[in-house]
Amino acid sequence: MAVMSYREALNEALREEMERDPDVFLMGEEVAEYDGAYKVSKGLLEEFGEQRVVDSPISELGFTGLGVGAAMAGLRPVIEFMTFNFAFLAIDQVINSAAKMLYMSNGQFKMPVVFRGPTGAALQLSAQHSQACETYYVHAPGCKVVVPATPADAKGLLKASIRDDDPVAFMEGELLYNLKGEVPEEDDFVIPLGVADLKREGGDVSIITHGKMVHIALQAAAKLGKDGIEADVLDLRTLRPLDVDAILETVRKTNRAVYLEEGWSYVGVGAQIVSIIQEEAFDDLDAPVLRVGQADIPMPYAKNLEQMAKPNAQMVVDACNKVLYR
Amino acid sequence: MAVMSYREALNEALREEMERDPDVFLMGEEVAEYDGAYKVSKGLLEEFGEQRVVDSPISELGFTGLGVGAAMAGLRPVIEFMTFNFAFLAIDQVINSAAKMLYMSNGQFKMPVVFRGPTGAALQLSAQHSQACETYYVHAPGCKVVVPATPADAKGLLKASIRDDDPVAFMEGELLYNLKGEVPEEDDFVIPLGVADLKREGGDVSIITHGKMVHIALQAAAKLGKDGIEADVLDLRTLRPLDVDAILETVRKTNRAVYLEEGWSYVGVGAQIVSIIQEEAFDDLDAPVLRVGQADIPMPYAKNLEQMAKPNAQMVVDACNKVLYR
Amino acid sequence: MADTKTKKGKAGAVDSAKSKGKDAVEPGRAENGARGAKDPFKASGVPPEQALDILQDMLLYRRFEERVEEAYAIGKIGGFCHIHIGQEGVAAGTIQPLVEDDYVISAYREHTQAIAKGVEPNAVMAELFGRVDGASGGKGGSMHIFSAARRFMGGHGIVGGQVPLAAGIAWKVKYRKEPNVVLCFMGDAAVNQGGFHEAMNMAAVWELPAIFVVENNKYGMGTAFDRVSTTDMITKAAPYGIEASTVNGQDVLATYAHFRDLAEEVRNGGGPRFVDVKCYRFRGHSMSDPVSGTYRPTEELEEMKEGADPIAVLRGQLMDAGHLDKEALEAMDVEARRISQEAVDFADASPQPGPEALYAHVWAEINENGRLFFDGRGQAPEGGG
Amino acid sequence: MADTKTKKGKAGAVDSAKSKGKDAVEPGRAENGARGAKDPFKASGVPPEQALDILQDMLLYRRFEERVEEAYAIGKIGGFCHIHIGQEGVAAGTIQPLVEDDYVISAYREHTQAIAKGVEPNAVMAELFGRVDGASGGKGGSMHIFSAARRFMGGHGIVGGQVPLAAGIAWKVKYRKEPNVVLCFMGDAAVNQGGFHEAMNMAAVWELPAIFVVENNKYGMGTAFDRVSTTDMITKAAPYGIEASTVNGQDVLATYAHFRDLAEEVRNGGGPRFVDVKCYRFRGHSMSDPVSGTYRPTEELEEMKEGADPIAVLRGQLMDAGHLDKEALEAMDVEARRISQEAVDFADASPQPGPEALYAHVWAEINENGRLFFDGRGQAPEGGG
Ligand SMILES: Cc1ncc(C[n+]2csc(CCOP(=O)(O)OP(=O)(O)O)c2C)c(N)n1
Ligand SMILES: Cc1ncc(C[n+]2csc(CCOP(=O)(O)OP(=O)(O)O)c2C)c(N)n1
Ligand SMILES: [Mg+2]
Ligand SMILES: [Mg+2]
Repeated sequence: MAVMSYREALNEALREEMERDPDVFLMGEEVAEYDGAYKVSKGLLEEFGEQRVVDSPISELGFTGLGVGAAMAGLRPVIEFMTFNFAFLAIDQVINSAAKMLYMSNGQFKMPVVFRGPTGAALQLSAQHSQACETYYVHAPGCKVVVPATPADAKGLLKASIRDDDPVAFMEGELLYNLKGEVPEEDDFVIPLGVADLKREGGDVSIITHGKMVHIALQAAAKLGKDGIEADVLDLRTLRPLDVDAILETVRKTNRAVYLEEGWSYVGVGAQIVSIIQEEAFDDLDAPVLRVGQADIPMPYAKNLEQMAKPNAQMVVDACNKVLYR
Repeated sequence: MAVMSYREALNEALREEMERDPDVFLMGEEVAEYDGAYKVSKGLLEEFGEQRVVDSPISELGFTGLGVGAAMAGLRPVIEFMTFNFAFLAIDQVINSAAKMLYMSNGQFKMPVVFRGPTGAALQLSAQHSQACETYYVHAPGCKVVVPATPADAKGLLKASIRDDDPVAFMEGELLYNLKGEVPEEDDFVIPLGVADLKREGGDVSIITHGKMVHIALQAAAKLGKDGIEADVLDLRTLRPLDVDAILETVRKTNRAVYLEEGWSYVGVGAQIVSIIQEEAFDDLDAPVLRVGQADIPMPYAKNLEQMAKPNAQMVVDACNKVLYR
Repeated sequence: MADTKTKKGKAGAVDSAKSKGKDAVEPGRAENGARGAKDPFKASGVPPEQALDILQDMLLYRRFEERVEEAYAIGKIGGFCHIHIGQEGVAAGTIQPLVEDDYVISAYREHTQAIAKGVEPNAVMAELFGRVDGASGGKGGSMHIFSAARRFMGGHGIVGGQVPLAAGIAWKVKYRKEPNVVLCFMGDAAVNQGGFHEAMNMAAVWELPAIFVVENNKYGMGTAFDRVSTTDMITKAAPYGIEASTVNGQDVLATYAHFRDLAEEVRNGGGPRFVDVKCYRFRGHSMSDPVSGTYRPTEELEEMKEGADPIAVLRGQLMDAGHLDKEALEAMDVEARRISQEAVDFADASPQPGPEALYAHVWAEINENGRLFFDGRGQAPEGGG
Repeated sequence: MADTKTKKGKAGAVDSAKSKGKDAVEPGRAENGARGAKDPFKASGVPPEQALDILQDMLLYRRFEERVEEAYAIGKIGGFCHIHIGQEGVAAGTIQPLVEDDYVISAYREHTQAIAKGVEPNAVMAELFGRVDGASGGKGGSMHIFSAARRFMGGHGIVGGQVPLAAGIAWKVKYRKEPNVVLCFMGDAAVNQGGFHEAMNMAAVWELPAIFVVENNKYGMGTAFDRVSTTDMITKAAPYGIEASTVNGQDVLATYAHFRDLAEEVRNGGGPRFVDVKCYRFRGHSMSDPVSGTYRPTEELEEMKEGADPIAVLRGQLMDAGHLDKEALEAMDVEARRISQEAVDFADASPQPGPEALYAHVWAEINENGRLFFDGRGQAPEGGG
């Protein structure tokens, strides 16, 4: 095991896949000369040259569409959004072109393109720069969604996403880039899409979550542990495909669940997980499944307000206590 | 009561509000000289002139932003999307500008703008023209969502939406425009946002739905009725604000519910309604809440495939039978 | 115009429009068409034998679309359906100069373009009928005709949406150092889409081998171009320094010559091109749109049909020069009708897609793990979920 | 250039760039600046007394931003923070010619523009500190400064996003037949956004009273404009026939004169304008960005700071002509520092927003019926749900 940051893990994944397959190229704002706004692509320009590591104009709709066209024609583009907040400008090409192309063409045009970048809030970036965007990408069939929480997952899942023949929205966390963790040193470390990861084994209650919230969930579990409550923490890792078996397994064990998500709960990913649980494990539930997410407001700038708006470990603890009727 | 079509009802609402308030104007593709792609704005150019009924270029992002700017400055724009399928190009201005403006500015800039047009599938329009788009607009706080199913609701709710000081996504149904129904002839017929409507009173099972699916739900209820099962059909009418009381009331009465929606169920509106029900009426539920929606695929063109992909009354009947354990 | 040259002095090419409202090229005016030229075949460099082939093709496009209209009228075709009648010169004149491995991508008015690129009329008609033997297996319909084999890249329904895709396809051509060009069609209304501008800029910056072709039929649905633009079409390329030119699309020989030259330049690394092809549609925007009398005067339509029918123009050129007589023309038309009828028969005989098609090709990869389909109908093929 | 005129012969205005890579206007070159002019006050029509006021304002902008940097360094300000140092001439030269009821809208590098439009420095600083007395109550932060009272319409964070909004504000001015203009700032990178083009087209078609101002500091983050455009800035207006011009933003008198004339023209129904204001930022893109040495050479920066500091240019002009001496300058600087310090003190003293602010102003209308908030926290004010 090597210890490296989430950023380095992504960088390694890109480098390895670009070495393996000459059809893989990276395009986005500041990815080349600047090494990426968050330095994820550090050194890649030097290694692979400017045909494969490409600085784009600030034209999200345009370069997303370019990626889709290049994928139609047989390349494997990795399109970086500086953040997914800016990808609202490009979402037409993701939903209407990328996600529908294979179907409309009756299987003639595969769409092996990865759209990647950070989603969700960092620190005090205010309303237009702090939105968790998962809902917008999971809803439509045709697009896979990957949300890694750790360096190992970042590396293994990015490699899998680049190799996948479907479009993948690969959603990172701005606040995760510096996070360090162990990453297997295997020659070709790939984590298949669709496998959730039980990040902590408890048994009294299930905290199900994804992305950077995994770390909040672990904090909450630790808090609960001090109180004698042992929580399962299930990290979904990919939102499409979704590891429904793992969800049902933990719920059938604990009979109580809380979904933690970074963004808004209203028509959020959590709502879908709740629906699946109550539909497929109705009789196993001893309490309603609760959800914890961002306050249902645009993200405020002021430090104190931002803290109030974001979900935190205590809120998860409270929700767990509630489903435990404590 | 006057009998008129959904199209005429919308037209009347626009006309009355434009007469009432000189700040209201209508802008969109083909709304003026062409009377609207679906003739909703018929005659308005003649009556109100070209400053108030405005043909735009095919620039969805641009004219949506123009509407937002005009609303900031004090006008009350009604922006027509020829269909919401094309509004993916404009969604950045809806989510990042319109929905967040009041909050970012600490209440300084109200956003009395209505974005309206048809959502969902018509007949054989294929993948890029047949998407139900509700999820994309309800998720983010700051934007209200209205989904009228009948001529009366169309009129009363559009008038309320135009008068509302928040941005409203007003989502119509292409297949509803010709639907006739009774509309009260009151001088100023306004239906407040946030009030669901029990379109049929049953008592054995609750079919909850919105938009054009109301009519499928009524068909299903009629079928069930022949079988001795009496269904409540609750039409939400607005998805934000949401009439939670009405949802809980019908569920507490029947103890069984099915959500019917036109679009994809995965992270759809129904998932949210299910979550609310199981959270707030857990002990009242005798069965899991089931959802019926479009097949989880892009909409195919072929007539027979399209029929298979769309939700229908029989599917609702089957789901009701299932929650009734029949 | 700063970095924008117009093609001058080449056969068939004409001066760009100079200022608003004064188009130098009015489709159908004899003085601009090759018909007016002493010898249009010499002027265009298209020998009469080839011109006869082009006429045969255009006749097919016309007859094919007429059959489409008929089939639509009796409900065999559904949805939105946009007919190309009147604009056959554009399909023939721009696509036929290409080589087989060149790419074409278009919007939703693309039936005849697909045929021009080599897609079987049978497969196009079957697609419109929503049948398994359709180019897109019946799943795409009129607006989404695809053929990977013919490098016909669709058939796209969001106005302007195909333009960035074209840049991406051209990116691949350049990336792999292939000797091909990408022809991207769009309507005149598409230039008001931001995505068009973003794609043009990228094509210029990266010198992509793409030809952006505006099929300028003067109207976007019911909106005359002049009502949504204060300048001529040709100015739209100015911010990108992309060489822009104008050609009369109703004059197929001029159009052919122009695109033959352009394709050659682009293929040889000349970078992208922008072409304003003046043309005119003889039908309504789609099947539900009035042909004329509302947003465009009936006289305008009649004048164009009279003087600027691309088939009539070429037919006249061939007859004037003694390369075609009435009998030969009749034989060609019989052939066009035969192929069109065959396409209808083929489409009619082709079965509807079976239920197994419903969930096929949503995903290229059904991952071993996890669930991909969530409609609870239990029919979908699944991974380990 | 077809429909694009450039302003010639007017005080301070200069020829547009003629072709790629050869900018006629290089900020800081003496021959283009009014400093080189015999009498810059006469040439610009700005009397020395007014020039002194402008200098005072620019000094304030400079000192204010320096205090912002300090506060950021010690964590009093968070998030993304984009400093305007080096570009003060643009804020002063473009906004001060406006009248009170004119509108200004901008992107995220807008602190000094807000001040120029009349927003209290105290309110701007308090906003950056995230305090209740901030222009946006602490909810917006550096990128979202708003003032309805001053008609400063933000403060927007999506590159190019404010441009269509400007068209909408201008729409309202025209709709209500008001005698006002809308000044819309954007960076040089924003012209590659499709929304810019869509808005420019609409402004042209509807002759909206908007001035689109590119603060052309040559870089969008780390990307030099030349790397993402093959043409000069001024060509970007060509497709819309919008009158375009270029001015040296480091020369505030020239800029002032230029915008005074433009605002007058637009106010009198002249339709929209597009202005390429050449300028240069003396800091990194944002607080986390290196100032130089990576994407731009340190010599370039030093040369600009040396020869094209807008404050130094005006100071020199005033001193050369004997309207300013060292002592008076010192007094002005003391004043600028005083106001800036006061702003910091004010911001420091202002309380953080209370918890009641959290759910305020999400909705303008809390409808009587139904639920609007869904976070299950139970703190939100509710309707009848
Ligand atoms: C983004 C988007 N907006 C609106 C539409 C509806 N629409 C389809 S075709 C069309 C007109 C396009 O005109 P033009 O580009 O000139 O092409 P033509 O139909 O003349 O070939 C419109 C408005 C759409 N399909 N996509
Ligand atoms: C749509 C969008 N894409 C990317 C970003 C990230 N970003 C913020 S500022 C910026 C550079 C903009 O440069 P320019 O327009 O020249 O303005 P300047 O910063 O030089 O004032 C980028 C890429 C963003 N905010 N919005
Ligand atoms: Mg057209
Ligand atoms: Mg810049």
